[in-house]
Amino acid sequence: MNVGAWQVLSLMLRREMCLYFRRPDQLLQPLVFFLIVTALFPLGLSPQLSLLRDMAPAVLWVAALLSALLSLEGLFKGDAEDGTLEQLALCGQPLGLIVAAKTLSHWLVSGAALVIMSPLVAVALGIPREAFPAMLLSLGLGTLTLSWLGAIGAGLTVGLRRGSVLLSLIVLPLAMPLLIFGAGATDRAISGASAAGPLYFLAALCVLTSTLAPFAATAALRITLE
Amino acid sequence: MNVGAWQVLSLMLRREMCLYFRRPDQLLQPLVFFLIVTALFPLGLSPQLSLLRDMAPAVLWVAALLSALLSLEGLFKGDAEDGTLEQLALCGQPLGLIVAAKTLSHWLVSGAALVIMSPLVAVALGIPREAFPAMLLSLGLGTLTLSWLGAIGAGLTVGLRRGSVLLSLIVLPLAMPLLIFGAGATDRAISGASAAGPLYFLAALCVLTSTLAPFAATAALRITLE
Amino acid sequence: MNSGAALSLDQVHVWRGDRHVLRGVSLQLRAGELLQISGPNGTGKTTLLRVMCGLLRPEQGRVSWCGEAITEIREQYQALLAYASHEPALKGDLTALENLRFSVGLKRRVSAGDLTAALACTGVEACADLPARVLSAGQRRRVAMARVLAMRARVWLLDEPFTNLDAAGAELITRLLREHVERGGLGAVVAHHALDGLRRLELQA
Amino acid sequence: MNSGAALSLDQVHVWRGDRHVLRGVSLQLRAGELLQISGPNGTGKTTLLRVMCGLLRPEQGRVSWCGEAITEIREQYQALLAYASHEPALKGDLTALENLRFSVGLKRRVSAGDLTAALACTGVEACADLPARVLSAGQRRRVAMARVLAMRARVWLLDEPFTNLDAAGAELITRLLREHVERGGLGAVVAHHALDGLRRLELQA
Amino acid sequence: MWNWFYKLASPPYVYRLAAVLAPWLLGGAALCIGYGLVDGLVFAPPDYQQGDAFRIIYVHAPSAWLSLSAYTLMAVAGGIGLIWRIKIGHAVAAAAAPIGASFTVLALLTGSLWGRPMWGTYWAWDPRLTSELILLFLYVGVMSLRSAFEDPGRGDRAAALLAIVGVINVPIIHYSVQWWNSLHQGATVAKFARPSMPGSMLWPLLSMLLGFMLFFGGVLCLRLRGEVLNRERQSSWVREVVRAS
Ligand code: HEM
Ligand SMILES: Nc1ncnc2c1ncn2[C@@H]1O[C@H](COP(=O)(O)OP(=O)(O)OP(=O)(O)O)[C@@H](O)[C@H]1O
Ligand SMILES: Nc1ncnc2c1ncn2[C@@H]1O[C@H](COP(=O)(O)OP(=O)(O)OP(=O)(O)O)[C@@H](O)[C@H]1O
Ligand SMILES: [Mg+2]
Ligand SMILES: [Mg+2]
Repeated sequence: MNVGAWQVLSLMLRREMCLYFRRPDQLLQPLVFFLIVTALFPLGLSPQLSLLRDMAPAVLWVAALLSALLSLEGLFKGDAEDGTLEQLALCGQPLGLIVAAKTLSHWLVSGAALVIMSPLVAVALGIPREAFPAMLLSLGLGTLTLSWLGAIGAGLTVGLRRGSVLLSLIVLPLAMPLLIFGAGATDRAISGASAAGPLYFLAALCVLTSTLAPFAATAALRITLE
Repeated sequence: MNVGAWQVLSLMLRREMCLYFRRPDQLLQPLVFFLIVTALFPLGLSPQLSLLRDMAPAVLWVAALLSALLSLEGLFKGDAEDGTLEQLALCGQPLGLIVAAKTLSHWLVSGAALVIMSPLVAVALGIPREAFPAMLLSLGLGTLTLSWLGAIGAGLTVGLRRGSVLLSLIVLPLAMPLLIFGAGATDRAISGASAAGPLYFLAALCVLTSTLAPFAATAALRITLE
Repeated sequence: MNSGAALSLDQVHVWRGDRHVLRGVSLQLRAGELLQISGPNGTGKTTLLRVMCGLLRPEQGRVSWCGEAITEIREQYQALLAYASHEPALKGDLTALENLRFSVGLKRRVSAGDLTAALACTGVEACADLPARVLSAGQRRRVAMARVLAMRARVWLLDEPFTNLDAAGAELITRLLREHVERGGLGAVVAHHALDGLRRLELQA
Repeated sequence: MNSGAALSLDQVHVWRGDRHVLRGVSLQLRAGELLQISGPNGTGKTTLLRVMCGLLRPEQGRVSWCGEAITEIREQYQALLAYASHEPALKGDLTALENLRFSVGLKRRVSAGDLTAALACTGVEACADLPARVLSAGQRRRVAMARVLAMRARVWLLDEPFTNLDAAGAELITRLLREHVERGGLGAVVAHHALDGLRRLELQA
Repeated sequence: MWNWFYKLASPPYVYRLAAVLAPWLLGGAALCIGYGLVDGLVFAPPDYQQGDAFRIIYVHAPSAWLSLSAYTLMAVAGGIGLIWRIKIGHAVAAAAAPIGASFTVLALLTGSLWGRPMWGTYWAWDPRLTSELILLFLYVGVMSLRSAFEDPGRGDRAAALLAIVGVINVPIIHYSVQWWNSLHQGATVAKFARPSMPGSMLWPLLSMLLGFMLFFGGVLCLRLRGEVLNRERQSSWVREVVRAS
């Protein structure tokens, strides 16, 4: 009774979800972080609150990037530390499937959750209702791309002693286009201009990374595992 | 040949420094994070760079708070995971000394390092040279206070499953006054007004926590260790 | 080269840091043959086991399964394999049963009944629904052994499976090893005390 | 209550989750007396040891040193104590020698020579300058034992000190235990195999 | 003296005392709140500036005051439990936390509803409002810290410590309007020498305040009974209580 690719994917997805829900902190961490960063800014700005609305897209996007990035560090780390990553590597299934399942679950609990919660934050930052569709779409595409990029970084750095700094150094340069186009799309939507340009660009980036990154991440993990 | 309080302090400080320098990532993490956050903002803001200078104090302070907070999570965690925290708790020395040494070393590698590096960031954010003394002083006082507050939070949450989120939830409300006064002081210094008011307030907070927090943090650690 | 051998190592060399840990190890294992690896602490037993399961690529030499290098047929070979390392490799937040479900499930389709039976066989069915985090050291080790059992693997590579076990537990492992051999399984076991009826490879310091 | 006893436990009860793990344990230890604690896996040996060193406060009952509750004289009592847990409790990034320096140094002033001597005594002087991370399981255990030695503590509380050790290592530990008793030390050792000349406390499942 | 104190703090005694007190407190609360609502919402004259919008004060101010006093009570009770290891202190703290948090939410909600007509916005990052929000975070932190421990005893002590550390926020909230120039109203009622409010508005407000306090006491008693039963479920007197019922 062999185990097919779909079974592997679904089993791994269930495993990851189970683990995330058993450790509510891992689940909530990105969300709480996102909320906190966005709440801290107005406090720091208190004398010139009028600025808040202009910087809203930047605050929103920086907070989203950072919160996704922070949780990426743990993508393979927990498994590497307790020895279960070795067991996964030895399970006789293509490592690519396992990496893909882990990355997708990461996006579901960090990126997707963040997208769902962003309207709340957007209201607090004074982003107008009309800008929501563009904002949601750009955040969704951006965080998915970031999860894939992060998987490559996390694969390369798991087990390294200088892991987390390296991860930021590897991922952030790759993520800068996301920030520029994402904040750009939101900003245009706020000022009533068409956000289509930056959105198309984000979509293209997302498709590109979703097809290539799984292979790169698997290769990266193989290199560090050996 | 008994071991005196000073020996305990100096031994623990050397231990912590040794550990930080063996793991350059722990050492660099807060700095890199600080740099990245402050560098991301201008990118996100690209269309309206003129805003940058007005929001500089907020960006600087939020980045400083977050980077200190993130590294605080590991204050007792590493030791708890590999069993050395138990050994420290059983060493027959007052736990307060050990907590104080660990917190001070944390501040040296996160807070103090950040203060030293902040002029660089300040220049990039367009903060004028005249505002530097107030900015440096406020950052120094603020990060030290935060390290103490964080030690309480880290002590309360070490070993908990929801540790990291709880830590943010516990520390950030307590740290909000730091942000308000710190960013306030920097802002006043930038606009040429006297920053003495908020600075006095920060200094008072710093003295208050430096005297009370070691006891609270020790009590917290005892509760969770038991 | 012995063509009848299922698993064979040929002049394997491994360096760690500047230590030459494995200095030309060669060995052959046939079906029904379990090898005991022993030797003083730090002589490379764990290293050897990791080479045998393909987690570590030796600097020199070749590891092959039925004549093919295991790096060539990685997935097929590893599907036949059960490795138990020094650590029990359990997720502390999952219960013992869930730990088994998610790791054994990747090797073969398995019912909850099978898994509970494996846990019962190693004497920890009472812990099936406790998170692995709260288990005692010996209980964790028994859950890890239940995982090896439930995988129904042909090749067992066990690193000190007797660690932390009480006397009854040690006997149980001995029995399981014998049964594995009788089923035609093969593999290697690291142990410091002599095990009956096993060929022995003694590593030198 | 026996007034001559240095360390005594009196009707100690501990619950973990809803398991009543220790059900009224009482025992006395005098100078020169080392107690072996044994029993099936998961019966609370580790829990008992943690109660004895004050890491765990029992829900009921009293642990006392020379008649005083250890919670009252925590620091004095713990200064006399050496505890070795299931894990070797080493910092992977520090070398074996540094690990010892920073943990033993908190108990007493100690010279590098003393520490190297302790490492040599447990047979790992060659690893003194390797980071603990790269050591083999048995080498780590030996370093942990060297820490216990170097602390020169009166009370030893050792949790399965024979784990991962080769035959020579096991003999070494037995010798060290005997010497500790001869020096008038006391304490408790968890072990699954019978140790010569030690009073034995058998926990029931 | 101490014996008397310990008897007073013994769980079975508290359990019975709470049962006796609860109906009286809740009854008094119903009377006071009833009078306050009718007089405040129907009979009090509309404010010359704010019209009828000012009537939110009858809910807003009492719930805001209680959010502060409930926190203080929680911290003091937790401190008693932490320092003298009196278990009932922790039970009181655990019972008070959710009630206080609800009052905080109520104060925030009514405040921001009131803010809309007054300041033209539901929310502003003003010192008083921000520090009240921090109070809510603190309540949430204390409650989740307590529940994060698997061992209830440690959870109680950890939560008590955090509550004590957080008490620093209470005076900040109270004096924030004086220390910083704030959007928010300064003290209106507590200026006893010359309350800047006509009596026809003041009396219903005071009555509402008393009513909220009694209500808090009553709910606290009810919750405390539950807490005590849950905490003492192993003990013999609880088994007797259960058998008797
Ligand atoms: C979300 C928004 C608001 C929050 C969080 C809030 C919070 C508070 C708090 C914490 C208190 C109690 C202060 C103390 O006891 O020291 C209070 C009292 C009060 N609030 Fe608000 N408030 C809000 C909005 C408003 C608005 C819009 C008004 C009307 C302009 C208002 C009018 C009052 C008045 C009159 C008192 C009683 C003052 C006294 O006598 O001390 N509040 N509020
Ligand atoms: N980076 C390194 N530098 C020097 N020596 C190293 C390094 N990494 C590993 N070693 C050595 O390689 C050996 C690894 O041995 P291994 O873990 O395989 O031992 P083992 O036979 O399993 O021992 P044990 O019985 O203690 O488990 C050890 O002696 C260790 O000190
Ligand atoms: N939260 C919990 N819920 C239920 N049972 C628990 C919980 N925490 C611990 N236990 C049980 O308490 C016991 C702890 O035992 P302990 O670790 O002291 O065993 P031990 O005698 O040292 O065993 P070993 O020989 O395996 O090391 C185990 O049976 C464990 O399953
Ligand atoms: Mg080994
Ligand atoms: Mg044990």
